[in-house]
Amino acid sequence: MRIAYIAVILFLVTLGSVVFNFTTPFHFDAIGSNWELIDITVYITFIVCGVAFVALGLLMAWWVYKFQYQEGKFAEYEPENAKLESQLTIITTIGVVVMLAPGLVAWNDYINPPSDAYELEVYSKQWNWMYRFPGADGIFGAAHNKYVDLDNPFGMKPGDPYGEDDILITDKTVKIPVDRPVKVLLRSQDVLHDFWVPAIRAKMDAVPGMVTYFWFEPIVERVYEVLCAELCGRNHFNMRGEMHVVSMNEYSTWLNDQVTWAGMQAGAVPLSPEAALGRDIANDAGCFACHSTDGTQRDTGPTWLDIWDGTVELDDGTTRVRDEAYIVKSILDPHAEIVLGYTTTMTTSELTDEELQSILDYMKGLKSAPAKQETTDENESENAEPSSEVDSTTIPGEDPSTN
Amino acid sequence: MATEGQQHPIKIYFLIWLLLFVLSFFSYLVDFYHLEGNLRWFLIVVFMLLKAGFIVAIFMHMKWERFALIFGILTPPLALVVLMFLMAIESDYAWSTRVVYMGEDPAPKPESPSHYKKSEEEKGH
Amino acid sequence: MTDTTLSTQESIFTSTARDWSSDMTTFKGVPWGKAMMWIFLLSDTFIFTCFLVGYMVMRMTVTEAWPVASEVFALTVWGVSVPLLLIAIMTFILITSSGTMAMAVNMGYQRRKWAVFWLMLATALLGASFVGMQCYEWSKLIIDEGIRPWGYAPDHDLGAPQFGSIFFMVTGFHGLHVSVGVIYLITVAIRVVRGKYDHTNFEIVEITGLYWHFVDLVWVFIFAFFYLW
Amino acid sequence: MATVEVPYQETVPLHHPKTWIGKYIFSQDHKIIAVQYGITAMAVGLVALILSEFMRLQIAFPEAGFMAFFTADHYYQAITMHGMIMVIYLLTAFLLGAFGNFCVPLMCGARDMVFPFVNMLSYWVYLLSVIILMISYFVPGGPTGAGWTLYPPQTITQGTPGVDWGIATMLISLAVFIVAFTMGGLNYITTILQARTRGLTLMRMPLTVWGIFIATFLGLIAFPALFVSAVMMLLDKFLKTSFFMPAIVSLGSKLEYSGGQPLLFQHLFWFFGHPEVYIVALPAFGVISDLISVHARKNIFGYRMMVWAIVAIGALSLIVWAHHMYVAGMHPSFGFFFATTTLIIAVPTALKVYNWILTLWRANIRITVPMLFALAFVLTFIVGGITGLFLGNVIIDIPLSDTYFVVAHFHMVMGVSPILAIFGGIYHWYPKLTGRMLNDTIGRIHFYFTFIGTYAIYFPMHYLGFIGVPRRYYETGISEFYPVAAHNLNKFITIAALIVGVSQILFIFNLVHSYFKGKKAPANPWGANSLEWCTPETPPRHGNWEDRLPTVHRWAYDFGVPGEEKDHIPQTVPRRKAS
Repeated sequence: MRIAYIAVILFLVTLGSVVFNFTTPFHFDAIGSNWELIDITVYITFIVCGVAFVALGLLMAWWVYKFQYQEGKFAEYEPENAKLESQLTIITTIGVVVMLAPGLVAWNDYINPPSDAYELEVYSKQWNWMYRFPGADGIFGAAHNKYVDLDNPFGMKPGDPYGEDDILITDKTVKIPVDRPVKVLLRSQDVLHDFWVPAIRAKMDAVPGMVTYFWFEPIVERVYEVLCAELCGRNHFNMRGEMHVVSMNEYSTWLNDQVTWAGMQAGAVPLSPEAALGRDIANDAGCFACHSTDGTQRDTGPTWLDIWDGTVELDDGTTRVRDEAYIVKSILDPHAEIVLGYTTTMTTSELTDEELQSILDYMKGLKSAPAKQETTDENESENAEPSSEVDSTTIPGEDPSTN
Repeated sequence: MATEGQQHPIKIYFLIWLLLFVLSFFSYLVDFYHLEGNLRWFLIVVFMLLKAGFIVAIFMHMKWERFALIFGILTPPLALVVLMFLMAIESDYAWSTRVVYMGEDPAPKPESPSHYKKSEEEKGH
Repeated sequence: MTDTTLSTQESIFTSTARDWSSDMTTFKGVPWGKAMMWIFLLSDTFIFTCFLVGYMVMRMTVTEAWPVASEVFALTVWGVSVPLLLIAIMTFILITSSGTMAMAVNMGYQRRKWAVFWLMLATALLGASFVGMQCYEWSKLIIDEGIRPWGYAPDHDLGAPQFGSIFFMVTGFHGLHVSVGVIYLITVAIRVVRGKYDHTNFEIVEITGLYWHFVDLVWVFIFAFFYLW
Repeated sequence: MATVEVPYQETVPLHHPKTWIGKYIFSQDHKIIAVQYGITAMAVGLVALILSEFMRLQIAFPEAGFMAFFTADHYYQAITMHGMIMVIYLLTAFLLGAFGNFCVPLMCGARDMVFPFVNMLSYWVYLLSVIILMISYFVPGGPTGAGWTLYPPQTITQGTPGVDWGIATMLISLAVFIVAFTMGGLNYITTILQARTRGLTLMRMPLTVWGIFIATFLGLIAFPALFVSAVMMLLDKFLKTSFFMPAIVSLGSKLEYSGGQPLLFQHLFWFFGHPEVYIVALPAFGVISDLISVHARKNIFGYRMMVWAIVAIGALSLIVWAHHMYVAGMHPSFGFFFATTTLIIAVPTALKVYNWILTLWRANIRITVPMLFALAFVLTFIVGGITGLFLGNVIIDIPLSDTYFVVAHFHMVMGVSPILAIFGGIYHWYPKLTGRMLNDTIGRIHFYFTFIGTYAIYFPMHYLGFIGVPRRYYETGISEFYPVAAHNLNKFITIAALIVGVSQILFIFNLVHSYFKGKKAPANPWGANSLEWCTPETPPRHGNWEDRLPTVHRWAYDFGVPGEEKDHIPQTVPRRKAS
């Protein structure tokens, strides 16, 4: 009898898959939130499915080996076997119920945030994250994309009393307290995004034109990387953020330093006409999708703050003085010289000389410390007036006196 | 292939023809008399379904087809009923998030068409 | 060989089970073209229903006001604004054309070719006049009312921009069906009198009729949802 | 009123074409149209294969000099085109266009499709849609890079490659494809329902025809949703309507949209998209059922159960669509409904797998090349189906969606499995189609490279999803979720993908070489029962049968019937009189 190589291969593939499963280092990393129920459901599914996989794979290999062709032999003639088929149906149904039941229980938890959860809004745009806390009153002011402009990055509805004390964070980093359930509300300025921290397990898309949500309770103090999990354009892979799960004290201190919407409005200083024009042109050209102007480090492109000074290290190892010639060249031919640590997805800009000059005027004005008066609205903490609202900010929805 | 065709007394076509006119006229009257609310929607849907039913059953001869065909044609659209039902639920949900979080007006007043305004102005003169 | 005696005593369940479990044909006595047209119409039903579901979602999600249909579609006759007059006329025309089509089918099975020809031609003419009136309605909406596919002309804002979008899209798609139907009707009518179908039982007239009645059927829904709702 | 039914095709003469062009180019013969569909689909599939190799190289060697030309735009355009080509223009077109055209009339004992002219038109319109799709690469801005799901608003806003023209060619090509599919699909369905031969009841049809039947039916009622969403998106793009577009600030500029609902597109897309999965899977199920039964020399186990499973899967597939949207932000309660319907669909699917394996029990298995592909299909389908149970269960989908787990899952269940079925089908029917056998040795080498290679690509890839490597990342960098070990695994996967890609040359060589130099094939080389092996000539000529259409007396799976001389009894052999 010829050896049926395929039987051996099927056997080895089945066995190899099991071995790989147990030896691979690639499994869920340590959970950082309350969603053990997800891990448990995955575990149950692994067991049910794993048993089925091994049983079916080995059975197939064995039977292919055992019932090989022999001239003149007839196969067993058995068109159907109602009893066996109904037994298999029942067994499969039981397996499905075992997997589905915990899943549905967990889903019921997932869509019903606990009543003591505080709210955090994640506002996403191409290609970075911004955050908003409801402030002292614990209620978000209404916000809509139609109100968004350079001085109102969150699109806060003008005149909404609930919005004045909302805390706006334009930095990519957010801090949240450990062991407190948080209901994350998601809004998007442009396209679909998805706020995702692998160790938290939970995620949800941000959809423009509506508000979506999910909730979790972080249980480990640690810095997490935030990813965008829904394709959102050519810089999707660079859309990262940071989520720091910290102690309650650290969180309160940090939050007190953040600017409120009222503070942001008060702190906005008008630019010179040339610089303002340059800012509008740069905005229309989409520059701010990748470059910050307040010193925030983004993976998509270098910040424009203090770009007019000093030197820069390029990815070919050389060092370059950042003079006007360098910046003009970088705008007109972005692929020529690339700053170390970045991949360029920048498209070649078609700007007139006047437009280019306006942008350069604007960039020249972006200086950090001495030129504080000229920094834009996107600069948060320095311009924040330490109003009483900010001082009284604690965990939203919680009485400050209990803290 | 053996085909007997669909031969039926002409009388029934005239009857249905007439009925369609009458039902269309009724649904027009619903609008003409400005019936509002549930009664309006109920009447519109009833007249619509009656008309659709007559067209399919008599004009398209489905009444006289064998049930094998009727069954084959009328069951798949049930999937559309599921789609429609779920989309209605979800649209309401999306609308509510717009009202709650985005500060949209839950009950905006529709504006009158411009020509309507013009004719009113003319009356005023 | 299967004997397809059709017994009248059979319940519809028995007969259906027999039909589906028989050999050669499942739809007994149904010509290929008719079966194909029915299945095509089923597919087309899904297209139109998806459009209508889109309309429902738009209407339920937008927060801007939805214009009042009976005012937008009113026709001013001798200085009096009559709501939905044009639409009423269009509806009556389409129903009339359905009636003439049904007659044509009947004449077809009686093999009266010239009667079929004239009735189908009448149907096609009624269909063409329907399309003509729809063009008039569109031009009125675009020129007089300032409604655009993307919203409204300046100073004509009536609320939700989707009103015009979905209206033009769905009625346009329906109008396309009517136009195709008119061409189809005329082609078949000419081929009938030329004797192309003499060897058949004139099922082609019924098949054409199925398509035409379906177009009428869609209009019933459009009439209810777009103009009355 | 007793009438004796006669197959209609027997009563009308068939017009044979006189010219070479009429016979082979603008042919109305279903077998030629099948070949045309097959060659076009394979050609466009090669484009998709090359794109996938570029993507794999980029993922594994992002720093390498030879990948420097491959920008993020190229990457996103490649994922979009690869996905769309594979799902629509290769798998759907091949399984329904090629196998559907070839198998349906032959297995139903018909002379041809009911409307051969419409059938021919279907192919040429399909070719047009492929050409429009390929034009994407030559328009300014290149093809769209929105991902094959084409989710708005991203699809038609700046910030996505190919937003100017690529998206238009893509959507128009899809609409044209749907027209082509409708013309073909109406033909398949009408042929199966109304043009079967004497004695061929639905419950005697081979499972291949059942799979094609239900899949085509699903296509006819699912593609309309895609058509509608494509039309609406084209209007959004070019007429600035706001169906899917709410108020948006795109890269700093306010767009003139307001009030649209992006989720509507997702629902319409998946209302098409989930049945589409079964449009691809059901014909593959059917082909595999036939291959296993024929080459195991044993009747398919539980034929009736198999048929009802296909019907049940088809019906259920219309109400499970939103399991692709668990994290899309839809109405939260939908999770309960769709998770339940999705896991219910697992029951008939699992039964099919059991029945394939139970068919092997006490069989008389010939390890031929088609059988190798069939066995491999069952294993890859088990893996793909089981991972589907993970993703279908709403809460498990939350951490796993948009990761490499999803990529691995759908490639296993919808990429590898149907393609193995296609290969198996080609090795099985090639002798009937051309009259020559494919080379057995090359076939076996091709099989082992393809099966083991693809398994090595996609099985480990699931585990990248567990650690959180997101899909559709042009470059990951060294990150918390992306350790060095994962990077090495990616390199391994890429090398496996390259080997699999290159080994397909063997297959193409085999097809071409055997057409001219292959061994002459007997009329029924595998000893199969279904009607296509009973044609009077091999390859069957135009019209397939002699003056009289064949008469069917039994199902297609009479293998190893006790007390018979041969181990298979073709469907045309009369039953013995009951004693």
